[in-house]
Amino acid sequence: MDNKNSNLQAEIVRMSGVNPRKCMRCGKCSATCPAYDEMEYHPHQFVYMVENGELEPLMKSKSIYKCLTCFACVDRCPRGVEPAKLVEAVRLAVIRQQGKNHLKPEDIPPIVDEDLPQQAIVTAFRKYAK
Amino acid sequence: MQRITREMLTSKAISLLNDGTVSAVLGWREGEFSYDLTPSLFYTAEDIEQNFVFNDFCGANFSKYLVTKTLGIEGKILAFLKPCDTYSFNQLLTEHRIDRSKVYVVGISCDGMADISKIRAITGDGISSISCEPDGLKVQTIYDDEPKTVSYEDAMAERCICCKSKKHVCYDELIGEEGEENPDCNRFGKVAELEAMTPDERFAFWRGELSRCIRCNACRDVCPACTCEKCVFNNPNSGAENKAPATSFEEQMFHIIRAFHVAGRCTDCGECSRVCPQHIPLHLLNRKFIKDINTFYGEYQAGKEVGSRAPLVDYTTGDLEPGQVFEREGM
Amino acid sequence: MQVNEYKPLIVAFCCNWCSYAGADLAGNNRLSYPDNVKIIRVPCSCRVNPMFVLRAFQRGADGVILCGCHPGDCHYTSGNYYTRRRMALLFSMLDYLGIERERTRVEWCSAAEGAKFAQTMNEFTEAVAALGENKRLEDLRCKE
Amino acid sequence: MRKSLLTSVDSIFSKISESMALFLPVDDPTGRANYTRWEEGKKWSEALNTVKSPKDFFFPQVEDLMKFKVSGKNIELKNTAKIDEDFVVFGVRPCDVRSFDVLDNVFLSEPRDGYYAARRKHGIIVSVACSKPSETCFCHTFGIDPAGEYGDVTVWKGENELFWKANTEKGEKVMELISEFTESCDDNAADDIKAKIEKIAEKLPLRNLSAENFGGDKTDEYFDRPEWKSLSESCLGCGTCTFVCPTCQCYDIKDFNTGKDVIRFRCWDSCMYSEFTQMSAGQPRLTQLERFRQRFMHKLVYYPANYDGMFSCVGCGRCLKSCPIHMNIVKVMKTLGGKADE
Amino acid sequence: MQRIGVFVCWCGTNIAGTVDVKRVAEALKNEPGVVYSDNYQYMCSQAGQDMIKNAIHEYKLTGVVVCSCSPRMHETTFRKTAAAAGLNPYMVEIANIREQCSWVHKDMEAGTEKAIILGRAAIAKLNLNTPLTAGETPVTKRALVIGGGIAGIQTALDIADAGFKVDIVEKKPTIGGKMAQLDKTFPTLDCAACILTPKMVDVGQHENIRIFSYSEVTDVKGFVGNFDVTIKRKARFVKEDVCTGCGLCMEKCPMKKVPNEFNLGLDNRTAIYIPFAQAVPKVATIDPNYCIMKKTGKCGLCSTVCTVGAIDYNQQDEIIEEKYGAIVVATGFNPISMDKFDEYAYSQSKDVVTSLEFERLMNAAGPTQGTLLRPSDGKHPHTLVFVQCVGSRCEACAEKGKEYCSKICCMYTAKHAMLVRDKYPDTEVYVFYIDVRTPGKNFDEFYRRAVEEYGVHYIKGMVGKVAPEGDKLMVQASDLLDNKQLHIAADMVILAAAIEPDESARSLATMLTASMDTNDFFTEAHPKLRPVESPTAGIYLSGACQGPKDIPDTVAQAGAAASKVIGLLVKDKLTGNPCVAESNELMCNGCSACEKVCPYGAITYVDKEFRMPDRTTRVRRVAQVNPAVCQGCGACTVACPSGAMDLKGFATSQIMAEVDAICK
Repeated sequence: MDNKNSNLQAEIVRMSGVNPRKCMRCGKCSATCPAYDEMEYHPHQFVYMVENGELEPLMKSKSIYKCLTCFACVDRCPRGVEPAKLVEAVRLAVIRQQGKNHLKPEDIPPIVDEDLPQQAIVTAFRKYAK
Repeated sequence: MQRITREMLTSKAISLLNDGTVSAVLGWREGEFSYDLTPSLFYTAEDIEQNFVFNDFCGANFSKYLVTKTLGIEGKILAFLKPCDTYSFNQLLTEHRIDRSKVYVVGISCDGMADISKIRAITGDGISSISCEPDGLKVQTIYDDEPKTVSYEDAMAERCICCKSKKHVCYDELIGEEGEENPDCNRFGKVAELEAMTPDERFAFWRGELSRCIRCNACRDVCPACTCEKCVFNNPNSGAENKAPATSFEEQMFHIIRAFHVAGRCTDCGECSRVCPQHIPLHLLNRKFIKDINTFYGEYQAGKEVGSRAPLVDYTTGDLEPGQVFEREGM
Repeated sequence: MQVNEYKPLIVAFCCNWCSYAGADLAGNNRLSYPDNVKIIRVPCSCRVNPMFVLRAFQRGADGVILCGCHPGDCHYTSGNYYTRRRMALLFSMLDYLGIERERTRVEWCSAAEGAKFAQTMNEFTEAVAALGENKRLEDLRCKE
Repeated sequence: MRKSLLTSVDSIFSKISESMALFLPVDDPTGRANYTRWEEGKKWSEALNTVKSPKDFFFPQVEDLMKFKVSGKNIELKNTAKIDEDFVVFGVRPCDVRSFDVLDNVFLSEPRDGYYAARRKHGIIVSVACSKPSETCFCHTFGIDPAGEYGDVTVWKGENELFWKANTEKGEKVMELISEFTESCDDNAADDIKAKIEKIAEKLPLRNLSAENFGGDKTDEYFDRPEWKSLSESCLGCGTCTFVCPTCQCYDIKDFNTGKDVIRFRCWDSCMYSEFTQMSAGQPRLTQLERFRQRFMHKLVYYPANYDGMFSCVGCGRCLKSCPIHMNIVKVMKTLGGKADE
Repeated sequence: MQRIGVFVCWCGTNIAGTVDVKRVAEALKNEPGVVYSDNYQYMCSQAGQDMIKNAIHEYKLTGVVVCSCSPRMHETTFRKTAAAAGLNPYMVEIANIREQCSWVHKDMEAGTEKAIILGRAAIAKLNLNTPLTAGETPVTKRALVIGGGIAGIQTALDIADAGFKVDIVEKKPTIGGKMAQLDKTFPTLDCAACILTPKMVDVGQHENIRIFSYSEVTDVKGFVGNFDVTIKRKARFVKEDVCTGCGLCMEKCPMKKVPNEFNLGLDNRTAIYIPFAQAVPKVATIDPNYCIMKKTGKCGLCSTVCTVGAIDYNQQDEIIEEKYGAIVVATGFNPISMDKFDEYAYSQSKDVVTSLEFERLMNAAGPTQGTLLRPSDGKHPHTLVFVQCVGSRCEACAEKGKEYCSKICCMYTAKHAMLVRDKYPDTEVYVFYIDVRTPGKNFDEFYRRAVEEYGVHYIKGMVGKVAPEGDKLMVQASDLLDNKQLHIAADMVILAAAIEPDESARSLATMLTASMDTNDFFTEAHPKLRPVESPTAGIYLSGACQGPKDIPDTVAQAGAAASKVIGLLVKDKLTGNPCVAESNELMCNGCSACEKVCPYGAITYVDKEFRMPDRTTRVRRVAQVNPAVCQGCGACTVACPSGAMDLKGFATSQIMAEVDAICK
């Protein structure tokens, strides 16, 4: 694993507060995931890939945006690994890589369309703010 | 000034004596000057009416007296306990040193006690009388014609300034308002200050303090945690006996071992520092242990609950290692 | 060999079941450590009273080390857990009084860790030697 | 009588220290005064009294008597006490000077205590009159004058001057030593100061405390008095009063084995301790009441019986200030003595 | 003053190579108390030992210091030597000048100096030694087994066969435990009842065994060899010695709607009942919570039909007190509650069952007489899904499951799957697993047979959700190897529930002062070397109360525990370790600090009257050490602030004397 990758991996682990090494590969996260069929990589694979530093394919994959953050996997995981938090951290890592660290107030109006739920806006703030 | 008045206590004491609830009252007896009260047992209403005093100099912790005074007496003793005293009382119950059924505890609220040496530092020597007035202590000296006023704030004992709790953890009856615990009392401020010094500075500080020790044992004999039937320092067979501070080592030894023996049991009542004729800040040793226990093993207040397991007779498998003590302080 | 080389006196309290046996193993394997390390056998590290530690310093020791079974391996199941708390607090107090923290140590050493025992003693002796003579917890009556 | 400027006091101290050790009360950082060896920079304390009394100079809290070494069947003895140099104790109050008389009676009568005697021989006492007595003072009760002449040299402290008077040959020697800083003055020069002191002393709250109801013949009268119970009941049994007391003279002799040899030393002991004079059969005074009574009976009855009616209290008031529970000789005297006439 | 003899060993060149032994012997001659000092090539040899013996006689020695190898090596040897010469064996001290001196130092000068100091320390200690005698306590030759499952049964039988009396206390009306509820046993598939019930009969008929069924231990006092145990025999309202177990009362009992706990509530029983046909003792018990007579006072049918007059509605709980020399804990396990596993729909659907319930459903003596029928509609199920590790290895959810592996589930699930496929070849059986763990004789072969011969579908992955839909259970699961999500319409789902210690274990441990781990399993005295003993002397562990176990392991441990008990009971007296703590009652404050740190419960408190120094008498609470229980760790000596606790053989004064001698 190269240095940059291992830094990124550490960063994701730190952001998520998740220790992927606790995973015992039972697959209950995937078994319980409602968005499973939409995904190329599945929750148990997210954990595995982060643990092994296979971050690039994961970050490029659309799978991470299929996660609904319903936290079913977090609730069911017998080891307390919390895959959904890991997914969120990977998404954040992508955003940061794109340099979109901060959301300026003037950026908001165009992205807020009428149908967008309040919650999504708040989530966006959470994602973009450091 | 205390919101509790003498009359509140005497009327309570007399009624409990008269109805037979208690057979003696542990209170404060009048002295020569206003500040030199002596803890004393009162057996009759007349004695209470004539000699019972309550004012801002009632700092003595009564709990230790109950260890011995409950033994030779029929019936109960009425003890007026300030919030800090109730912690010591509970701790002694935990250690089976007092028979609870022999004590009738009247909790009294406390507004902080005065320290005569702080007053003396302001007014000078020759204090012939002090009266507790609403706007402060009126101190009359033989050198001045008019009394000097010392504010309660200026007169307050150090231990009361950073009072850990105004809440009674034990009582049969309460006089005055029940207070709260005060987690923001900053009682570890001075300890932290010492910790921040270099070892050389700390050594110099403690050498200066401990070298004044005259080994009068007042700190030990007043301490409610020191109720040993036979103290190791008095026991020629203990290997630790020492009667006098023959060398600087023995000064250190006495105070380290004493602090260690009360570690986890000391309620931080501050009596040791109050009675030290040389004003050595002995409570800073006890507080160091309390602070360490809180940081290493989780918050623990001795005496808060009867029967609680003191940290030194307890453990968890994940306790920190002695070597990590200094790592975690980042030193 | 230097003639006037300063040799600190180290007192090591070793529990009978692990560390004392570990020291024996160091001997079996001829793993050397300084001869100024003197071992006192105790049944368990929890037998070591803080008074013993202070006594050693009073009598002229320059460093005191306690060795016991690894946490969880105590022959008496829980003895070393108490040792751990007692000594953590005692050492912190000594440090608070300005006494060099390097003079005291607790080390867990199993009966199989002869090499660790020797290494620990070497390191500890070195650390204490660097500090020089114990001046802050000495009793002048006990010195020549 | 000679006088010196108050401002030259440090030069005087410096001068004395050139030829002998000089001790005087110095404040510690907490504002408490204790006797300290003078050196450049040490300031003479304004305090009325030191926490520990100056009896330490003649009867130290800890004193090595000798060393011995046992090898095989041989015992080798070494005398460790080395008391052969003069020293000056400056700033001793009249009450404390009187305390040396109390101690002298005990240590200098046969069998004479050589260690004490040697220290007394070499010690030069410079007393200083009490310009600011405290409410706890009651030296008058024992016939002591806070402005009187005590010790080898007496000093009266004025606004800007010190007045010196040598009382003994030893005192003359000291005065000679510092003559360059003093000048001769009228023998009445300090009278103003004395008068001022007397005026204050008259206002002292304990001025009228009398010891006349006590004395060597009163054992039967006081020994079984019921008041001892209430007086002693809150006594903690600590030794504070005895250790700050200038006249308490009890001690214990102990051995300390250093591993190389054995040091035989004596140290202060206190009759308030439950282990005091412990013998194989136990201790003679079993309860705190008995121990408490012993201390005060000794001061007010037994000692006078042994030494021509002299009390072994000098009214310095230290115990009044330092007792953790504020029980003291004044309360004892008032409680017992007041009723003696009834 | 002691008269000490010092013996410096050369150990050939082992010591003499780096230590000038003659100089050591010479130097130690002048130490206090030493009257004789010599050296010899091999102190442990016969000649060396004779030298010691002769010196003891000739110089009237009161103590011996041997400067030699580690005390771990020859302390016992030299103690025996001293004892042979009439000296108390504990008047021997060893200075370790080989392992801790000559072997680790190269310089002769330094080695010799150190050897002298170590010798000096041993002499200093010995000067304060006192002769120690190990205390002796008699042994009550009767054992108590708590729990009447296979562990308790086997332990009791083994002890009883050795000729000792044994009592079994079982809280249920019959012994048999969990094994009695099982159908077949892995990996041989022999029927559980066929191998268990003969043992139960043996127990019932054994002349050395008494069974206290429907009973509980309520108090334990005493210590190894001398336990005083209080047992509560709950009222069963049937005279145990009269009832013949004919079962007529059960036929006539009008209250027939009591959930049958033996069948885990899958069917009903009567209010008066015998749990199962082979129960031992085969005696009826009235369930007072359901008995109409007990509740309303009107019925009494059973009493009327009972031909021997065994019914006694007024029976009271009986408290009996008995003495035992040893106690074996065999309290076993229970499956954990499935209430918190909502995702598996256990509480929503009757067709989601635990493995133990499944055992009953497959058992010929069970509610369905061995025909596999769905509990909901009694129909034959076609698709069965087994879920493994339900609540096991569950670190994140302490309130739901257990952190540990329950050990037995992999094997019984394979058994279940195999039996279903064997009996009903038309079924599809899926097993979802995380890992299949089969360490054990013939275990992996057994599991492979389930896959290979019986065609059980083993799928690596977990079930995420079970949702009842119509009469089907929709199982959503992941197949990790194929990387796909599966949706199976199952007829039954069987959950391999984690197992936990019986709920009675914690209070029992407190009574026994036996330690437990955080999961409430009893802790063994040493995890490797003393696996069937509790740290508390005289308490032994058998079966799953110590950790998850299958039947072979349980029986093996039961036998091991029995042999330990027998080893104890054959002794007439127990000789203790004389190096035990001792409380100086005059100095004890009664504060309980020592009691709290004692890992063996060796310290108790008594109120005792004392004559105080002031000649008054006072009742004081003081600590007392039971020398038969104390193991001599010394934790109490430091916990005690007044120094009232001391340790014989390692007294405070002795250790300080060593410190002094070393630092001289």
